[in-house]
Amino acid sequence: MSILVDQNTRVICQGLTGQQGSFHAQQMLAYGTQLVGGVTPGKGGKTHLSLPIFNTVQEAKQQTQATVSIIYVPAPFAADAILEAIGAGMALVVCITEGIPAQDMIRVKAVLKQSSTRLIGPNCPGIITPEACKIGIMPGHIHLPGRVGVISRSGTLTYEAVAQLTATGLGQSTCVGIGGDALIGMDFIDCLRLFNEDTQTDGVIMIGEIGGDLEEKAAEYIKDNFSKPIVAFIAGSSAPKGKRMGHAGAIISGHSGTAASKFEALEKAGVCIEHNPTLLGERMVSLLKG
Amino acid sequence: MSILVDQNTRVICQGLTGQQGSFHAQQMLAYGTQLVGGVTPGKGGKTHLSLPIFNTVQEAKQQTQATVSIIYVPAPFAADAILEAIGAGMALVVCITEGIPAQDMIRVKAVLKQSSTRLIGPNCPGIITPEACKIGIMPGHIHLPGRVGVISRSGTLTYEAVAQLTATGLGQSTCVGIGGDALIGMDFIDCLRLFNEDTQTDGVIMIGEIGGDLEEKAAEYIKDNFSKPIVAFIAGSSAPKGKRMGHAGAIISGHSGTAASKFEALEKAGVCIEHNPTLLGERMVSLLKG
Amino acid sequence: MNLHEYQAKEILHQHGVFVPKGVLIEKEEEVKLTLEQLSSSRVVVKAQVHAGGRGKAGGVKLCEKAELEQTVANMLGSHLMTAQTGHTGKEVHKVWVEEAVNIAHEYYLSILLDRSAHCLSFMLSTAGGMDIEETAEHQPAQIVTVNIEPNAGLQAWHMRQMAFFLGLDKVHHRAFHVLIHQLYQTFIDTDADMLELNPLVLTQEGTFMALDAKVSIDDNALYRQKDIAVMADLAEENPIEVKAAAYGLNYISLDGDIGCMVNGAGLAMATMDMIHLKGSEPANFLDVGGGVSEETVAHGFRLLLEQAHLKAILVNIFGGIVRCDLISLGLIEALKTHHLHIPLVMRLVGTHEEEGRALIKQAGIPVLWANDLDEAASLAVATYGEKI
Amino acid sequence: MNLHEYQAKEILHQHGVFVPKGVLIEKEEEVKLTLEQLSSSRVVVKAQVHAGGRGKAGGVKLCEKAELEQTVANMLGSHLMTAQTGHTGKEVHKVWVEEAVNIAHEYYLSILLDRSAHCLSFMLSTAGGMDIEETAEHQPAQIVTVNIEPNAGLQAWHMRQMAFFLGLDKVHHRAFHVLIHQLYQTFIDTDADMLELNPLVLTQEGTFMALDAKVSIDDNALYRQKDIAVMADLAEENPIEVKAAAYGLNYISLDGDIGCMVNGAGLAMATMDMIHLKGSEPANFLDVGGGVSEETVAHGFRLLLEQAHLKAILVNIFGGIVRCDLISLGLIEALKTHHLHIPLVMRLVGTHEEEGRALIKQAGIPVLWANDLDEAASLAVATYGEKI
Repeated sequence: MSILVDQNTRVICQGLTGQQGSFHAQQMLAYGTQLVGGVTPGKGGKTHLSLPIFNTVQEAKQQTQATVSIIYVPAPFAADAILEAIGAGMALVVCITEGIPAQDMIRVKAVLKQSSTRLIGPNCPGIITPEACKIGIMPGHIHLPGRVGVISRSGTLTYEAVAQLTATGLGQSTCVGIGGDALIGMDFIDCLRLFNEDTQTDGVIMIGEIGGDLEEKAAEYIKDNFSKPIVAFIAGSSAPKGKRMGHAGAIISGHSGTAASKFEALEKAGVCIEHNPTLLGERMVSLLKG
Repeated sequence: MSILVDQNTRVICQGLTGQQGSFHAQQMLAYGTQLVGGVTPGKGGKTHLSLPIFNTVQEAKQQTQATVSIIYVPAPFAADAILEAIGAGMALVVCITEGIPAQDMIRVKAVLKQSSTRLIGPNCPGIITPEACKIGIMPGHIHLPGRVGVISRSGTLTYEAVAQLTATGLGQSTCVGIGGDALIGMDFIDCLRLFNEDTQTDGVIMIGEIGGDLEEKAAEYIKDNFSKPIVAFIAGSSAPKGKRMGHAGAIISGHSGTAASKFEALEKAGVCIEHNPTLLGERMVSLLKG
Repeated sequence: MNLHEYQAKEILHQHGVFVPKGVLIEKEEEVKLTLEQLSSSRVVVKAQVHAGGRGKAGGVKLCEKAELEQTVANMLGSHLMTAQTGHTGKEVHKVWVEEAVNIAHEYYLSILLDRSAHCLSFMLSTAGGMDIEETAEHQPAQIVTVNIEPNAGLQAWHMRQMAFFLGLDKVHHRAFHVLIHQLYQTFIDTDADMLELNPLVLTQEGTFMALDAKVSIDDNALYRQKDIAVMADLAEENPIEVKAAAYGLNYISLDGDIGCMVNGAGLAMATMDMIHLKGSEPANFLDVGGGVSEETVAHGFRLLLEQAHLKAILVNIFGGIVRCDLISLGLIEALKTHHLHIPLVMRLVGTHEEEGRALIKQAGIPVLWANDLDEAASLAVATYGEKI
Repeated sequence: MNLHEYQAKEILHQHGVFVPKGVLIEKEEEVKLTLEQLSSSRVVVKAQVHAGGRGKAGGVKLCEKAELEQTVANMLGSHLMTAQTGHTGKEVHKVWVEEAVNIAHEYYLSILLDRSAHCLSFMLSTAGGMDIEETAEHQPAQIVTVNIEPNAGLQAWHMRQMAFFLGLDKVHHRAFHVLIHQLYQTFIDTDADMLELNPLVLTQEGTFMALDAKVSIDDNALYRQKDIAVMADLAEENPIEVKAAAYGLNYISLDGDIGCMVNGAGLAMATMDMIHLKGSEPANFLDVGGGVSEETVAHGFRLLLEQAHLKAILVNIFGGIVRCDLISLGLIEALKTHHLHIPLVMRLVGTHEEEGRALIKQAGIPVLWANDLDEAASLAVATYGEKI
């Protein structure tokens, strides 16, 4: 068990023939992911990395029975690519692309809400179930199959947590990078719901950052609904107001979106908060022992 | 019990101060409906028919605790009025107005789907739970509290069925006129779901008409999910193709939307179909006896 | 509201869509001028009537310029008989003459309001020029439908979906995207409820062109489409329906000979159905509506009484907002100027029912009274054709 | 990307929004010409700097025309110190001089991207000219927010909601609706992520006018907002940040004195947080990104080494896509032209970690190695200020 993806998940890649797409597709194939086709408008009928290329997602889905699409399409065209994947009825769409305009994402969210598709990202490292399925750009080798879920708005900081879980031997059930933009698909709550029901997940590491209120909302949800131990870190305690810290979504606006308010909300919800990001693995070990 | 509305339902009226609004509001008040306020932009603070008038639905809702709004606003402004009621979070909106442009209703439906509001109509007579709550333009005196639900796309034809149910003594639990337009809020299925769970409803009379596929979809639903007897009539068996029969939605396009196909689908779903609209009450009597 | 081909093409042209250059001709004398305006050697002459199947019925002719005068002369004033016009056919008052184009490919394209998905929907087919219902029945794989979610509107992927389905060469994708955008915008801007290009062609020169165009506009939106509303061609409509509409009556002519007057569209259809069920056929659909006046009712009765072929009249009123006495007063008013020569069956129940009946009895009108719709229909069919 | 007031007003004006007539002055000599162009007797002189709280800091002056020359002379070249500028303040390079208007009412209006509701959101307040955060804290009832669902866009009822909340007289509703439409369209058309009029005023003559205007544009959308992208005023930005951006580095200056170089925004913030946790403060946020080159890394190191006030440098790399050896090569490259005079702590793990360490050892660079972020931060704080 795991959430969202496992060794049987069939994946297509929108933008497979691009430079980024090619590089990461090779990594995914090397990891054992069932990448079964690509979509590049105008290159339908050709093959790339020995995979069939299709003109449209609908066609790719019909021909390959894939349920997941990963998107490496440049920002100006990425929202359209997501909408196409939703229109084709993909169950899960993972969008790696950074820099999608916010107004494009407003449209995507409006369509997404009326569909049954799930979106991870954009501006995220993707999702991985160790040794089963890697859909994204994370370094596969640092992962270890195990029993802790990871949800994170940040890429490299996730790897930090993953490495700690691997070092302690706990390993990971599934790791989801939900992305650093202001408008994203699945949020903490969506992932927590799935981890709550996943029998292979014993606890969750949650990595938030400044900006928005996803962590505060997650805290509300956790209080009444989540039954497993959580260790949480929020990046940006030392970040100044009104400055965008790398991620489009990482900005404190006025008084809202501070790390302090997020830590506080999570602590009140019974979450084990940790201000030192090097101790996340250890904290999880002691929580699971206790 | 009944569906959607009962003697405790608090109602406001958008367009109360207009001619139509005034006339029907008086009828509703005379019937005993708890009409508690009106909305007419610019007349906030005044009273009309001894009811307080508000500038916005939000204000009216806050001040009166109404959960239902009935709309008698001219067609060019009606879609906006519906959207305002949805925006204010009304639980139920009943729109009487005829002649709303289809593209306006496409917008309304898009917003409606992402809200928790229910819409009845437009271009409908409204909803009534006899001797408890009348929200609409139907003649109240022909109704009798009872145990048969009525769902209809047509106004006067509903009254026909209601009069038969009253004459036979069965009476009505709740009657819903879902409207004659091509794009409407609640459809047959939405109402059937509620009647299925309503302990006061023993059977349902369903009145469809040519155009669209609401009846065919309802048949699909009924087959697997509906457990009470239904008598169904479809108006327009003798209507020619390609002509709009009064209602914006009553048109046979090409081969689809004929009365024959609707009768057939319903019959296959186990519904008691009746080609003579004067026999609906009698058929229900024998079904409920059997 | 239906538009003529030439009107639809004018609107499309305003939105940037390519259409063949053409001229409207209403009189034979205008042909000479036309010849100067069109530069192709061959031209197409197309009857401007509101009826499908025009091509098969001889309403579209390709000819050399030299033959134009004769072709126009033959078509103007002729009666076109198509599956939709009935036996009498439709008289051709206007023809549209346009330059013939060099066709490389023909496609079918339409935009509809999808009632079921609550959105606009494109339908395309590689079988251009064919009846789409036939294609749907016999070659469904040649058709694609693409729904445009209102939340996001038309997107690039929708257009790719269509372009790849049609198998367009990559060099034509950009022009195709532009076309689709223009058609979508035309549909939205005009409050259309149907837009059909059959065929849409790709010319040998590489241009997408609307070779035929059918557009109909949402009647409910005409109040905000004033430029289009004035394009209504009343000469194309049924004259009784035009007259009824002017009185505010919702009237539709049918093939039978029992006239009907009813309140409510559903009840009006049910009344027609009952006449049919009893073995006869209704002459019309007539919904007097809720806000009707005595004068309007009188107009309705006069419309029925003026139709010599009617064999009986059935009035079916379930008075709610409509008062029965008002219907009676309308009838009495109408009979001041018109003679009642056929059986008149009335079913009059609901608000002010007693007053309504009393007024008619007082006036001595020989009405056949019925208690319900079933009885009313039976009576009308039974007395059908009797002179009174 | 932030716009100056005068730029924002120009964009608003293009969208039909009324703004006071004004002139931009960059040199004192230009004042004379200005006097001819403005017809009011009194004018307002406003410093064009990217900093809030300008009014309190003396950056907005109302004066008679006769005093304009002196007022401009005083402001140009002065340093404005607001809560947002820090101690050094911001030098005023440009002033905007505009006609004073007769204010009847002042309001606050802004449009934001609501991350939580996934839509645009209007915020209005009757407390015009006040800081909205203060109003929100002390008089929340004076604020209304209206979300615009993307599915349907701006509707009449949204505008009524706002107009009635502000208590506008009915005669001003139409003008207000027009204004709201224009602002909404401006926001959409320019890919704005914030638009604020504080105050929006109703003049005694009955016109709504944007008296102050702040607009910021979504950086991600600048590729399709070319007209606006060129308005960027680099003189207003932190020069180090401008330089870093030119190298493709994501750099933000902070108040501390431990320089940081990290891969990944989250890890970069976490690194700052750890420095803070250990009792010191970071000098910057620096995310080298995933697609970084050796040359870019070298530029990053040079940027840090050129800042004389730094007391230590912390490099924290979790190599995934970024290879550790590439970071080392960048450092070596930078040290060819720059001298390492402060402690350099490196934590280098992940892809090509061994190669990375070897390269540095080979080059004989006196790096303090750390195994994890905790140790790295401790080391940096411990060696802080040491000369090497």
